[in-house]
Amino acid sequence: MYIVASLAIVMTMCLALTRALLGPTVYDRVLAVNMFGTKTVLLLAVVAFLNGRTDFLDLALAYALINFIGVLAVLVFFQSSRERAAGKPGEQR
Amino acid sequence: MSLEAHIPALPVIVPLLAAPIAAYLRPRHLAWAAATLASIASFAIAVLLALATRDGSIHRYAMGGWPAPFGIELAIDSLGALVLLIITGASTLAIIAGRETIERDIEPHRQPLFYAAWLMVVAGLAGIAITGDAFNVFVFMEISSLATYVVIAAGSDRQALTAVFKYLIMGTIGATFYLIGVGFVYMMTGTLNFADMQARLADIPYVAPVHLAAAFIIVGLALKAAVFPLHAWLPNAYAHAPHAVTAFIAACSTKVTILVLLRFDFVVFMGNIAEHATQFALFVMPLALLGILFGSGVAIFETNVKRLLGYSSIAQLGYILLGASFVDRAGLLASVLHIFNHALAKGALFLAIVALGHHLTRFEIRDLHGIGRRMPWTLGAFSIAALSLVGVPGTAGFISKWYLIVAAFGQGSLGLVLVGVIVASSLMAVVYLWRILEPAWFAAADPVAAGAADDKRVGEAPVGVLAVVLLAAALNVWFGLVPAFPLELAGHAADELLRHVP
Amino acid sequence: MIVVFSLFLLSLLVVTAIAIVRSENLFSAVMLSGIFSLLMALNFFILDAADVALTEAAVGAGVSTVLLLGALALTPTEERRRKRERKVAATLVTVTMIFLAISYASFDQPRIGDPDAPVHRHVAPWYLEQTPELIDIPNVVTAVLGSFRGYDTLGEVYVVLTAGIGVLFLLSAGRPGLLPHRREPRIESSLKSHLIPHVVGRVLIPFIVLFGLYVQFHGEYGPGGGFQAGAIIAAGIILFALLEGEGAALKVLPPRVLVGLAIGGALLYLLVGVACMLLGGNFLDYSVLAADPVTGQQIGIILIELGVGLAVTGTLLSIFHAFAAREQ
Amino acid sequence: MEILGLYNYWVFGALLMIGFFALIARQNLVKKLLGLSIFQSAVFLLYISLAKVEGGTAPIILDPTAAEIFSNPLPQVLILTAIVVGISTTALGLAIVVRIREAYDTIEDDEIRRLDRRS
Amino acid sequence: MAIVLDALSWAMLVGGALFVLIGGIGALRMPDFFTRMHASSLTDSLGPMLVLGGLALQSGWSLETVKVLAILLFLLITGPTATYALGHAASVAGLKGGTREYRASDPREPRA
Repeated sequence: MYIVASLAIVMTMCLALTRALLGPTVYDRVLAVNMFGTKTVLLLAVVAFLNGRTDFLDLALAYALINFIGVLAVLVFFQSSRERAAGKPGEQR
Repeated sequence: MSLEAHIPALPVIVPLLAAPIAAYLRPRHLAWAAATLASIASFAIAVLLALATRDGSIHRYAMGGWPAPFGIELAIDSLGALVLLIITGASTLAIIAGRETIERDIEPHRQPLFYAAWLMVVAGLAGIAITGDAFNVFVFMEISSLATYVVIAAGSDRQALTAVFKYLIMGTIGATFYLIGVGFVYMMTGTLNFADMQARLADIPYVAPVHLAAAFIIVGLALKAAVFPLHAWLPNAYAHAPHAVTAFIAACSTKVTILVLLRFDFVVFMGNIAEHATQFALFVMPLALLGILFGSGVAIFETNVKRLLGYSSIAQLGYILLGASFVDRAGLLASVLHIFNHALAKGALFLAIVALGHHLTRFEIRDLHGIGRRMPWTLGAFSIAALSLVGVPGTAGFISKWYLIVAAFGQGSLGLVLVGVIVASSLMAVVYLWRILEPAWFAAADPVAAGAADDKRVGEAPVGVLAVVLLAAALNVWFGLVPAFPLELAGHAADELLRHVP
Repeated sequence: MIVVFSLFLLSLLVVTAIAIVRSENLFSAVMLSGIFSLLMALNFFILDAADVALTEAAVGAGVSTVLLLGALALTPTEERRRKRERKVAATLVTVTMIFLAISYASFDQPRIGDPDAPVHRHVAPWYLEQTPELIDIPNVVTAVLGSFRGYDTLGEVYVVLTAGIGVLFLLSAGRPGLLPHRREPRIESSLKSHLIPHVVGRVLIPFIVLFGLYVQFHGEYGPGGGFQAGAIIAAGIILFALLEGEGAALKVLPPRVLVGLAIGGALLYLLVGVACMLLGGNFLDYSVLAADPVTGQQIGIILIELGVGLAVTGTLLSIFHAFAAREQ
Repeated sequence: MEILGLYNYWVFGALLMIGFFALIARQNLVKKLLGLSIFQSAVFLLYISLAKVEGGTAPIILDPTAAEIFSNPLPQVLILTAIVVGISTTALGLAIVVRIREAYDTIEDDEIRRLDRRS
Repeated sequence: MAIVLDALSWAMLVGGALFVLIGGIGALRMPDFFTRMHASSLTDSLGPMLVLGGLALQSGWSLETVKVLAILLFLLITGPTATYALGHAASVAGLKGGTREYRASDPREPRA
């Protein structure tokens, strides 16, 4: 039963990875990273139950947290570098 | 609680304790004082250790109280003690001599961090010299490398940054190759302790991974020690680093990696891989010879004095490896002795450059024209160190060249060729050093080229710096006339390394 | 069944690595390296290395992506396209030769997972048997990290400290102070307008830091420890800096406190070792710290893990602020 | 099933060489640092594949009496150290790249060499 | 009673896996950025809800359930926020979504 779920999740990660490789715009890649992170969390939880070692669930929580911070950081830095590159008068430092 | 029992651990603990404190001290003179005190203290400990290992005994110290293969064990033999002496000695002399030039080059609020990084280099190199655990060597190699990148990047001109980046890339590749080699040996033996590894490596059925491990380790350490074909990072790193940093690093950083290479090859691999001795000789000897000729050859045509001495370091490293590639007691004795004597000669040369640095900004040969008249003592020390580098009788360099030639004769018909190369490269050394000294002493001083503001300001270097430079030159002469102490240590080191070779 | 996963995930690793090397835009390369770290962490988890998976995720995916982005904000983000790549052919030849050498040697190496490989015969069984008796904590990795090979971890903390000192030293050139206080933070302007992430972020930060402390003190019983906790707490405060701008984050943890944290953590570790020497044991021999050696070991491990956590938090935050402060 | 037992070593070799290629052939300094981190990640994979024991779990002994197979804790400790060494080197490399960008206004290796040769 | 729980959790797990897979396929097949994001972000909340719910049922009343539900709560908070921030950033950056693009060129190939 866990096998089915983990197989599906691994397949989705593969799809997310292809989106990350193909993604024309940077935002597609950020989307792929976000998807990849969530699926890693799910795969970790399912594999933890599969192996019966359920005390590794806090690993999954750490992944979810790191993924959220990573995505926000990418957006913030990409935004500020676009502003700097575009030289918008509004946010000019 | 007898401190005496914990002596083996102290050479690493003292700089590790002083580095964070130096980083946090806001007044920079206090940071310098802390760094100098820590350096002097670790030099004193190194002297004690050298005296303790004079009789060839090995001092073991189990870290954390756990026995050898399970915990990490420090094993200080005479080779480690000798190298430790060089590290702490060079650091003490360089930091005392280099204070004014560092004060001039680096902004005040950054100097405490600089001295902290300096102490990290001392701690890292000392950690490598005394540890008996293969992975521990990697950790301390990383501490010393990262700190070396930081102190070299403190150089004033922008080329220091590119030199440091190239050094970072090649140094990390070397350290990772070393880590892969240790990983393969660990895969086959299950242990990380040198002595334990040597014992267990004999009875393994498979040979291919051990050969691969030996290849990775030798290439990785050759990359970090700037052995001939992989030396690209060294000249620029020495040329663009601050003078005091070059004085410290030129004396000891590559030699510590040579120590690890010798220890790994002779202790772990030599006894266990079939005819590894001939492999080591066939692989290392040609590289050493090429390195000697290449280093001396390029040095002749180099114009920047510091880069010239960098290429001469590559040549001298060739001597050290040449001695080791004989794989007999005489060869190893000469090789370990040259580690000591070259550190003295090259250290004294760069310390003299630190003193010259007080009045010169650029170090092309043109800039040194007629400096002898204005700074006679400094250039005198420079000349004595140059003689020692060439190997003129009565100086330290001569002793190790002499033992190298004796060992070379021991190689039979090949010996003649080797002696020919050694003599030829010594002559080349005379040429490239004379290119510096002759105009420095005799040419007319043209202040415009020398970049010196005007004649009256250019006087002798400050007394403190001058004392250190003269002391370094005197050491060269002293160990030239009374070489008993390093000879004894080198003898025991050679015996210890050859103990496992069949 | 799990073996099929490991084969599949390993091949994904190689695909991602090739994608990173080939991608022209450095931003996408950084994001792909984020995915690469997550994949690495997953592979470690499947190869039964829970602690390492957590470290690779917290340090690799979290902090290194933020550092890379911080540096990218100051450098051009597009790799210059060249007509003819130099030295590609020569490199490819040497690369394939070394790869063939490694693969050739691998046929003599013990198979992955076979229990009587020399690696599992010599030192490892001793650790697995002795930890319950000598140190009596469930997580053997933390026991080996903290006590049996505590000297390595001390060296490790000093590597982190050296990196922190190095980055501060390099990036404070030509600036008034180590981490000059910013007049008007650059990042604040871009996320202030995002109300929802701003509010959600502010709600989550206390829980992230709390989770970091949980990982710090949970190191003996489950996967966790100083490095992971330091990285998670640093990631939480970096999130605060992203939302509120570094000015506010620097007001919360001023530069002297950050440098003090990094140095205090490293010194705490070293002084625990020195205390063991003064109390009669060898350097870093915690059994002398208390009457009963086992509790001594546990006290020692908790203290040094705390030192590691402080050092890693302080260093990672000072590195982040050094990059951000270099912006002017 | 030969391939199952050795696949990790081949992936290690592949990642090592991809990183090494990026280090040598790519000119962009940030790309070289990314190649360096791939190069180091390959070594982590080698060590952790050594630690795996068939049917074993992570070495967290909840009750010492139960006869369970555990994977080898030693390589995992070594890799915990090596990961943090990797990120320290990357952080320092990035700081140097930022300083080079300000000094040379480019982070392409060949352009920097041309500027150096000219000055 | 146990069989009902097992069957229910099995159904939720498979359902969750299905939705996750649909999200993945959607992210790959959708023509432009905003539709891709639509597909993947929806399943980013529904998928974990079902999968983690199924796991929670499996472990009954114990610490694991608390942990699983904590992860679920965290995912449900951060997932949509990250998607919102991404969508907002993309639209601010001028990434055009919507149908206008497909009228002229080949419907499957967006002009952007």
